[in-house]
Amino acid sequence: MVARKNETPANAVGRASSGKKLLKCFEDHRHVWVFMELERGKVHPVSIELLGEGRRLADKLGVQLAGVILGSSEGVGTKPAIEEAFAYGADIAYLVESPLLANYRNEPFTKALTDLVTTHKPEILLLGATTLGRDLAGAVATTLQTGLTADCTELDVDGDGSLAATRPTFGGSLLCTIYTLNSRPQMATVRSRVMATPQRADKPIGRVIQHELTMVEEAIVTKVLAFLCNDGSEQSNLANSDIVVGGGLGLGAAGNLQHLRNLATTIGGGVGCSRPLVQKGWMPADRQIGQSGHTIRPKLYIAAGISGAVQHRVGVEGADLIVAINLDQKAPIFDFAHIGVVACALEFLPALTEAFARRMPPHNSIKGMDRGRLDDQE
Amino acid sequence: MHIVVCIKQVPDSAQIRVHPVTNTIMRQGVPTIINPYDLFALEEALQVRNRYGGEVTVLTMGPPMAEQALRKALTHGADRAVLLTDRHFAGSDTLATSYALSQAVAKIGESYGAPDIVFTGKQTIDGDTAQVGPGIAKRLNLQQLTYVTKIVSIDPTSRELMVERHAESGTQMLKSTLPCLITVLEGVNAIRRGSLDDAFRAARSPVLKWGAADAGIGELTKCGLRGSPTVVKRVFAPGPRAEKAMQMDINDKTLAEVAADTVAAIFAREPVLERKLTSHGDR
Amino acid sequence: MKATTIERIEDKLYQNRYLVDTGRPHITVRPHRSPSPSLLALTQICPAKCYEVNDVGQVAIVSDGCLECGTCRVLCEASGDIKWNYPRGGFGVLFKFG
Amino acid sequence: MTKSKFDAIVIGAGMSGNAAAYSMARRGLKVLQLERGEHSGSKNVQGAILYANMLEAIIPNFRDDAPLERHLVEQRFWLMDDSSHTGVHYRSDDFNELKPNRYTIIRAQFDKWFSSKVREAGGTVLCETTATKLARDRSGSVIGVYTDREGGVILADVVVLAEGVNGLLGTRAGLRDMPKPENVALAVKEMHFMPEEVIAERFGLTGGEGCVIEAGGTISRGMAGLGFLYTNKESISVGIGCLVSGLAESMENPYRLLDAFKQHPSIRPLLAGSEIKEYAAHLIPEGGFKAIPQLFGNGWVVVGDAAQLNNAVHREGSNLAMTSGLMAGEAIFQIKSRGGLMTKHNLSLYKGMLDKSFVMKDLMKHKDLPSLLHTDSHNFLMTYPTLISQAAQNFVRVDGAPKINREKATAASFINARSRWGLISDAVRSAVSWR
Repeated sequence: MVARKNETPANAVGRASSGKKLLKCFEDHRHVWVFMELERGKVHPVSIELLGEGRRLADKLGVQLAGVILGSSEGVGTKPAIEEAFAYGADIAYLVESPLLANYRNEPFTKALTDLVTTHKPEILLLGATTLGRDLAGAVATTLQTGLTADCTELDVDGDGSLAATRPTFGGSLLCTIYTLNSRPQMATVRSRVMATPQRADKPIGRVIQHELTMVEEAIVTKVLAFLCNDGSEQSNLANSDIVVGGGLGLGAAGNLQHLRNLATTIGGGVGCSRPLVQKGWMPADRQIGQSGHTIRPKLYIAAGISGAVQHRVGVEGADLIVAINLDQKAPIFDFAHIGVVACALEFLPALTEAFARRMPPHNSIKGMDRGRLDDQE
Repeated sequence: MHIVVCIKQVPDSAQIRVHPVTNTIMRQGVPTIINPYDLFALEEALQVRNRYGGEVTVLTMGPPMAEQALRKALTHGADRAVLLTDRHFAGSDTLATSYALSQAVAKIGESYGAPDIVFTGKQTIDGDTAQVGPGIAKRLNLQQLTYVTKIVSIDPTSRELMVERHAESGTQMLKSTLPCLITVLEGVNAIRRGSLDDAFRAARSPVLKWGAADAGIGELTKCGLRGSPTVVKRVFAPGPRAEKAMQMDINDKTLAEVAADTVAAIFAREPVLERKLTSHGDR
Repeated sequence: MKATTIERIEDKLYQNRYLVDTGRPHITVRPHRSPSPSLLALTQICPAKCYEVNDVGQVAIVSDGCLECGTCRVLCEASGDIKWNYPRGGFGVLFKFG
Repeated sequence: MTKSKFDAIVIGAGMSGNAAAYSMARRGLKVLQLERGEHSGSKNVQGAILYANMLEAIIPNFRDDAPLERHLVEQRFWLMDDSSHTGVHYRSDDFNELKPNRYTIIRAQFDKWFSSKVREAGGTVLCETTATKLARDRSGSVIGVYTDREGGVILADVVVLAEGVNGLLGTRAGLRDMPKPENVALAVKEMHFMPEEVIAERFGLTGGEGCVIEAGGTISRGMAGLGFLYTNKESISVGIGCLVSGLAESMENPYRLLDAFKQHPSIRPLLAGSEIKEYAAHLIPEGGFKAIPQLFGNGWVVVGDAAQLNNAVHREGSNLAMTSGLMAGEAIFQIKSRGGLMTKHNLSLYKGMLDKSFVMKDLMKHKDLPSLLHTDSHNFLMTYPTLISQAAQNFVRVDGAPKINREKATAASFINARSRWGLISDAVRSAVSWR
């Protein structure tokens, strides 16, 4: 699958280059579907992002965008999800309601989704690359004998209307564009926070097509005994914090890490460091960010006094926004940071903490958000 | 208990380098390893075997050199290894791969006893993503239990088992029955080092090499390129981040002013973050 | 002709392949008040720069980039300054070319 | 599955270990080989040159399938000062022979091939297994080995210690001393990748031809040291080594020495535009004949670098390692086939073979050179290189000054630097230790 001659990028392989026409039986597959994932009745943010992306693809293809909702009527029910579907751009909604769909299980969800797809024949089906989405997509794609590309970072449609799905490969060091040639629907999953969140517009609920789930509980082998919801506390380790503040040798001494922690506490971020700090014993090894430490994908990463060796870079490149503070403007970190401040990290951190505090409401309780664990104060 | 573990030999992606000038993939000297996620699956399988007795068979589909990965799996403690290798499988995507593997698992079942559990890793690091496990489960109609963090208990007589499964915002406790397919979440265990006996068995016992026919794979149209609905059209290196860091203007400004500008720049780029930090109380 | 810039040691080590045996460093430095001359020499001549003087003036090691050459053993094992062992089988540096 | 007893256990899968294991397995002995790396080669580092006729003695048709990079047709010896090199180049079309004499190889790939031959010959090879301790009976004879895997001791009639220059097992068991700082050199090396045609063009090579540069002089800052550059098929191995005692004294960073060597005006153009894919370091035995330890004992023999069998002056190591491994294997086979026990007395056969071979003869010949270089390295590697390169420049540069004055100036520079007496004594001492 990868470059044959190890010097040139792989070009088209097999049928793709011959550009064969779509099989007859797939020509009637039309419209773009987005699977709306429900988490205790609330729509998962990734489904909203996919509606935005789905709308763009549908407009380019000149077809409709549909939201697919599978759930049970108990509790909050499916109504809020249907409203969200139309509010974020869906033209139509497909609904399957049944008590069997209360908690996610592979068998009933796969049956419900495959029945909908075989009846209404979409050309593109998008799901969130959550644990639920990937579990479901794999089973549905196999049942339908169709192509599935997971963890896409970019979606587009070509001139001939086929879906061009681009995703990372080989651990993210490379990207590849994958096509589903002659099978439909073209399935793809996307991780949350990869696509932009669309604007919400309060629109009346449009056309909803409801389907029955032809399945009885006794036929389903796997039962859900319990569900332990984690209250976000488990979120606080470095790997999946939304905000991370990293310290480097530029801070000068172990004592100065206090400034780092003050900033982290103020904005609810995890505290990490580069390898030299672990080497000098200023911080424990489980705080190390980089190749032999944590790989982080936060929304915001503030690097204070870190020069940015390549091992550190591979650990933070997944961050949405990297702010680097370093006295040496030639420091390598400025090659991959988005925002650079050429200043002494030791002096700038207190000022930055103060600037954030001024923009935040006074004694704002940030308990609710996922934040660095308080016991980081070692 | 007969347990089958599907593993894959993949290039060590940490060693893949993109030539800075020509942007091509430099494959020289890139060693191959067992897909790291599969080692968690293998360890879980070995623990189940040690607790409930039985045998662990390791299966991989790949080129002849994939035998090295099987030898390593045997050294970790697996009892038997099968290498599925055939020209017809070249270019298989996840659908064609799960077809071939499920046929081979069935064939292993015929010769060594139907498997009670098929383990796979959560995903591979070189390309496929969490689809081969579900594909095998669907084709052999095994119960599909993915992202499993703990096998709580197995009752061989009633053939019931209890597992904990990682879900988006919590952990599901599931009760299901054998036979089933389990994919294991990374980090739940640590692969063991085999004993001397394991190492000797790995060095001496033969690795079974099966082509399509030996594995009872009749429909070759379902294999390789022909059996693959998805195909890779282009592989390329992500373009280096175009612009260098946007340097905040620091000349003749106080630290406080520069800090305020920085916060403003951060919020300008990350509105969601701004809403989260500046909103009152828990939104 | 562009002079190839002198890379930093981290960039050199980044090219290598390691399997770090986390939690089981194969070299340890005996605690000491002030480092002996040969211990201090290690901070300069270790080819992977694993040895550094920490801020309380002691020589400390982080052995995850170690190339297992044995130079520090030749200089410092006899005096008991360090304890040197091979990593467990399969761990440590894994040369792709050697 | 109890572990049965082996005829021999070989510790380590480098050149000497593979040669010993192969030669015994091929003779039908029950051989176990333990390698701590992921594969044979994962832990081995060498320049690396393969000496064909020693390997032919072990695997005659190795050229059929061994991974070889280039066969060497040109050898360049350079004496370098900071801005120039004075060199002697020997290149001959004779080396384009049916069975070339020397090749460059890449050890990780070559050792993996050699190890596959050991397996084919019937040897059992366990990788990712570190031998931790020798097992000995009451009388102190070696009867087996403990490893870092569960499962206790593995017994064997004889243990072949092919564990490399550090040789933890042998030194910890008191069979020999640990290498001294002045008897080992630390070499650091990088692999630079570039297209095959670029290498061919830069060194004037066609087809599989290869070239080697070995250089001494100010590049090692007065320490006894050597820089090297070997051409492989699609890569260049470049490195520099200095005595550990010299490094410890001068506190020079090995990687800075390497970077300075790579930046040297004579070397930089050869590496321009390359992609570095690995940085390695390794110790090389430099003690020569005088550093050779006890080579055999009850139940054990030591081969290769672990036995300090390295002819540093000729930069030859892998040939001595291979030959010592082969001879250990042959000796053990001969003792076994006449039903003898692996006693110290019987195993002296191995040393007898070594003494009669080039291995001991070469090392005896240069036994004084290491000490000469250690004590006088500054003089030989700093003063003389600068004098010689200045003399060469005077000889080459044309600026109208009469030739006679030039020659007088050059002679004067040598005499001022070393005095008449110094020059004579340097010459005599070098000749004596070379003969």
